[in-house]
Amino acid sequence: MTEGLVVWVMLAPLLGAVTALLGKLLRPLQRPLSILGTASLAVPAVILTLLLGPVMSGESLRYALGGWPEPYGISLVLDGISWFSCAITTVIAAAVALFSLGRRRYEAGYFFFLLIMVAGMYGVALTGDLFTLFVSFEVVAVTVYVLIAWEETDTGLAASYKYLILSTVGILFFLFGIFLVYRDLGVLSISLISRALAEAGGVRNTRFMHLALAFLCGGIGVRTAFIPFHTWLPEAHAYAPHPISAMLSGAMIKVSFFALVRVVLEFGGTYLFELLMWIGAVTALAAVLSALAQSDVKRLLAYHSISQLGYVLAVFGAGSALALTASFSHALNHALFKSLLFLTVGAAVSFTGHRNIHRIPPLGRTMPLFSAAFFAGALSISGIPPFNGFASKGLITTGMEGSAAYPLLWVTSFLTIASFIKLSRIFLPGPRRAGTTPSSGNSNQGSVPGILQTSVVTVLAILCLGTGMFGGSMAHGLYRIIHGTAPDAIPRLFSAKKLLGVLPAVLLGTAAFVGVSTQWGRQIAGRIRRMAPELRTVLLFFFVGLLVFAVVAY
Amino acid sequence: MDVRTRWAAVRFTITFLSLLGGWLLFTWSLDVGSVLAGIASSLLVSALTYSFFIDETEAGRRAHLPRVHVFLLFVCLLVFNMYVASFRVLWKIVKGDINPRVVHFRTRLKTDIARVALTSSITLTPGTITLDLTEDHLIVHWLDAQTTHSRYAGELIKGMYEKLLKRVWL
Amino acid sequence: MLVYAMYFLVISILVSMARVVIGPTVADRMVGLNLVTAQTLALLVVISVSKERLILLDVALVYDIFGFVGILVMTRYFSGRRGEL
Amino acid sequence: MKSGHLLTVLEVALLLLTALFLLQALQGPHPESSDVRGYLVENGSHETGALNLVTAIYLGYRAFDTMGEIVVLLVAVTGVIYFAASRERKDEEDHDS
Amino acid sequence: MTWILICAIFVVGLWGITHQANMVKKVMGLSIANSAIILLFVYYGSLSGTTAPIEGSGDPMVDPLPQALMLTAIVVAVCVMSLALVIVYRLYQRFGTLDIRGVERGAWKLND
Amino acid sequence: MKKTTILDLVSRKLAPFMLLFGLYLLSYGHMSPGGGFQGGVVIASGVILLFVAQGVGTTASLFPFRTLSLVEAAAFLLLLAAGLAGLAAGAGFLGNPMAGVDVRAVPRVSMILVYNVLIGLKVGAGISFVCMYLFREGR
Amino acid sequence: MNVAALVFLVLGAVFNIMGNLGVLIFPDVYTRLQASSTCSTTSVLSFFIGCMLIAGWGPMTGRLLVITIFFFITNPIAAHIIARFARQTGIVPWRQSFRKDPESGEQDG
Amino acid sequence: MVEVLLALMVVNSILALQIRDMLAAVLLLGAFSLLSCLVFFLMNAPDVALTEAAVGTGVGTVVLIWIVYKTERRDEA
Repeated sequence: MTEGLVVWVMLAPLLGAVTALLGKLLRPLQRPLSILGTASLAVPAVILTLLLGPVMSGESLRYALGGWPEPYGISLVLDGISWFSCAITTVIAAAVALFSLGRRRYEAGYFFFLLIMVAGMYGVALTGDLFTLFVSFEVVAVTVYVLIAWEETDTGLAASYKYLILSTVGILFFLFGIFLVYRDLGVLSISLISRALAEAGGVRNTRFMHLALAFLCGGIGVRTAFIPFHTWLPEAHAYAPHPISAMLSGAMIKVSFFALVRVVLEFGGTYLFELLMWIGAVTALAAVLSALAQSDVKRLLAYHSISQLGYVLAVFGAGSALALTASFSHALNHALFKSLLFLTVGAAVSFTGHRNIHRIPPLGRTMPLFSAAFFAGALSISGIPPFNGFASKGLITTGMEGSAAYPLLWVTSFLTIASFIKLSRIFLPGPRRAGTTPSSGNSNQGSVPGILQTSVVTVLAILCLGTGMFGGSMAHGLYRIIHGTAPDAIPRLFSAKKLLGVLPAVLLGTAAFVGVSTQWGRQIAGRIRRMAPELRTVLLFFFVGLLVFAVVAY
Repeated sequence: MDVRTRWAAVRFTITFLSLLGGWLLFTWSLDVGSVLAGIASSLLVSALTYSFFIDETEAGRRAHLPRVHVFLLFVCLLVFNMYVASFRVLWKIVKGDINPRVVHFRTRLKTDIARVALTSSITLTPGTITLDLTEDHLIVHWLDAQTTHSRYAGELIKGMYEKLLKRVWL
Repeated sequence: MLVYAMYFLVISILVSMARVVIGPTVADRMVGLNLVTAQTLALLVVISVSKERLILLDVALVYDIFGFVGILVMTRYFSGRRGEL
Repeated sequence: MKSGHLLTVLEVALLLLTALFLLQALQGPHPESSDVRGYLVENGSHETGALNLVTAIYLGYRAFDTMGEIVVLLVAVTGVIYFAASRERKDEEDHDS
Repeated sequence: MTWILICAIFVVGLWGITHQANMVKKVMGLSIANSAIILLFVYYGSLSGTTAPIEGSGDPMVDPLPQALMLTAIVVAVCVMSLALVIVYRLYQRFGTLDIRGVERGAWKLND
Repeated sequence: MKKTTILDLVSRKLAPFMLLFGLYLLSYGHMSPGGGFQGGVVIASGVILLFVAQGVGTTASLFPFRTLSLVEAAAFLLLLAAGLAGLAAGAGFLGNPMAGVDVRAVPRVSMILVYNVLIGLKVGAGISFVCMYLFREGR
Repeated sequence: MNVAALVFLVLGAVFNIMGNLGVLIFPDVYTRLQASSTCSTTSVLSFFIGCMLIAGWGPMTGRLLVITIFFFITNPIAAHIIARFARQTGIVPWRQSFRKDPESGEQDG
Repeated sequence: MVEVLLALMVVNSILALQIRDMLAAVLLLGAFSLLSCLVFFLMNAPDVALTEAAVGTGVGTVVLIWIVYKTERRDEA
């Protein structure tokens, strides 16, 4: 019976989406129907809560769609990883949907796309079949193309086009990988592939499976946006509507990352761990450097998304069971605080109508709750106790103990602090501003966030704080969800040594901020800022990354 | 039941019957399921499209229902002419002497369908192609023009077709 | 017998694609495409008959329909614009 | 335009390298039979009732993929209409305000 | 030989995506590369039989599974293509050009 | 806006047969090549032929935009409902509710037939909607 | 029956070759269209008839008949449409000698 | 036989991407699609051939024609 519930996780948002579509067709019922559609997100939440028990005891629930058994039909699989990724999706999607409901500008069509996207992400998380993974990726992607360009700004459309080309090329290589898998193993179900590979003696003993794995990784890599596949992300995340930015940063790249984890683990691609670790570390550092140079607030946040994903990837590359927990925990925390940051900063942007960090006046007195929430997010991402960034960064430190890539991450952490000192300028207390200031012709300017939006942001801030305070037990629970057993030892979170370790990072961060503020620092920042790559270069990056993945196996 | 309704019913019936005929010809089976599916789909399609399958303003039975025996004769003549003309064109291709001209002339046919049949058959047969048809005015590209005089050219090109078509469709 | 017809038609498609490739104007390419469509139709029919599978003939009909509709749409929306090639 | 040439050279080199990898993968062995295929050919039409095995898989065994595809189509249609219609929408808004 | 040709089509498509500056041409490149992938699957499937996968003749049938997969892939590809073209149309309306370089120059004017 | 007599007449006579052929493809999808999607596209091609020859206005009076989009959404809902019917019959989502019954009156293939018809309706409505909408200001 | 089918197939092949040749060597669009529309229609028709003769009386004939009819309707129409397109885009018909001919003076539609 | 058609497709695709006239490019892409449909048919995949004919030559061409109609016919790049 419990297996039967799994399919409803996907089905509920799909039905909700159709409800919203009907709302689009029947004009007068638009508002209630879109609320009804959004309410369908409660179903997956309830189901996931119900299924937490079996997942924690290490079961993996398999649901054969249409009653066809595995090698012939498609199965939905709910194990620890997919439960976790579904949970992240649900939380972020609910927050984003409520936030969007609070703004009258989004009509029913928007909710249709949003809910289909959520359904597609559940599909990516749940499916146990490579080709269904492809289809789910495409469902997500098609909605994302529309949603990025939803407000039809010049930049939004261009970003959408860029993402479309890049991710379609990625998915072509993904299909090629599927072809190789099907040719050599004759099955498409991921668990059976894993079994067949184990019989053959691992990926490296087959002639082509490592190539297939490289292509699959390249395809998913575009969605996950680590270097060198990251180039679409800054534009797409920066110029999408604000709730969509939160959704993309918070949930979508995470879900793709979990798909990557699943593929790599099931293929037994342990030889990729070192590469992934280094890629992650380099990603974290390079992205945070670019972020420090940005003056557009949302671009800055977008680069931070890449950087934090670098953390997640690097610690996943460390390979131990604890490292996996650390990686997942950081993914969760990042989802929470990054969507919080995007929502608050997005509210500031739509309030003032400016995107430049130096043009936005200090809003601390105008939007007190929002600025409090923003500071919660900023402290989280900087890794200041007791917020959740501290908790997961502590886990990461433990997970990557003794690895050569760790110094890069450490440098990243204080650069993160520096860039957030730079960003917090916009939420410092300043003169109070009136609710509507029609200065330039921008129509979406001066909208004061409503009660629903404020409460969403508050709840997210409280979640950031809560997951930080109870970081130890969170990590414990996560370990059980992922591995199905209780951990041997989770290191203590709030030890004096770690607490003291924050101090030099803060100091160095402040120093870095001061350094960036100097004339010389600004020049360099300007130079980095102008390095926005063209589409052609972006595609070359993609091929380089693909070839790196392919070559590493030899 | 006024005239329009009756005419609509007639049109519907004609559409339905021709669609059903097409279906039967295509599936070539008289299974109950197949025929039922055919009837259902023909009903659906004809309900949707009968209003323009036969135009409302086009009156007269003879405008739509061909005389079958004359029509068959026409088709036979057309096919025969096609082969003959193709040999002629073939010969011209081999020899390479062509004298293309554009000629204009008029047709005496009254109904649209007959005119379209005429242009189609002109296109199909000898080295002639219809460039345009407006009302009864035809513009034809002639591969090996023997004359440029409108009437003679028209007679040469139209040949037997017009007379036969006149008997088929008016 | 039909096998030879098949080979013949493939070669003939190859030859008539030359017009599509070299055609100086778009209309020339369309002539070539029309010819290719007709010959491909014949090829599909010949293959279906030689395999004696009735069901394969559906493909031929769909092929015909879409060749026609494609050319129709192409010509329809560009016929008024003169001076652009 | 110097960098443009350099980019083109790089492009061609990378593409050729990728092509090499693809070719290398494609020259591999071609396994003769697999269990899944055998099962599908054997039982497919009997289990789903469809004589056309492609349909049997497309709408029987793998109907879920098909549903995903239909969702993609729905999204694409709605998105195309959304973008194609937006000029009218803008005009309406202008009239309203 | 067939593999090489299919691979060549794929690479031509990729080359079109990377090298062409025209946005519509890029989308055409996507379509071509996608066709190559479909050819790949179908060709592999066709190696294992001599007759279409429809019951009714005794010969060994080709592998039906890749064909079923490719039906989905074709539809997805055309959906992506039409969406891409509509976005191109909007971009053209905004920037008055189909050249990706012009569009990017216009779009990524960083507002500082 | 010049009407060509030839095109006008041929589209009138040919389009119904194309629609019929589309219906044939989608109702015979289980035993011959074709199926819902292909049948739907053929139906859409009939509509395309109509509006190319007759102008979008005439065609839209026959297939109104609103009806088409409603048909599309409704067909999708019905498809989900058909999937849920399988769930209700205990065969799983998108399963065949007739699998366990296996009576002679209701052949096993009927579920695929239902899917095909629904998909065909959805695709036909959707694609003709899109094409008509794109060319709505056309010549 | 087989001999008749063979005759038709050979006939089709001959027409086909000539049609191709015509399309390749003729000087302008209209003349190429002549070769394409007449010869290829005839050749494809011959192929169809040959196939019908081989297939014999049965369901295949019906379907082949439908295809033939459809082809017969669409191919001349397609040729006509192309010719009209060529004319409206302003392609002047090729002439062997450049005598002024009053009948073909106008090219506009 | 298939090889010949595939080689033709390669030529076609290169030309479709290289040619300056966008309408001709669309036409060549249509021809590419028709040829690939034929190839699928030769590979005993009538279903895929049907879909490719319907999608590549039908819907794809229509949408591409629309974009060329709405934008520019000449590729200046």
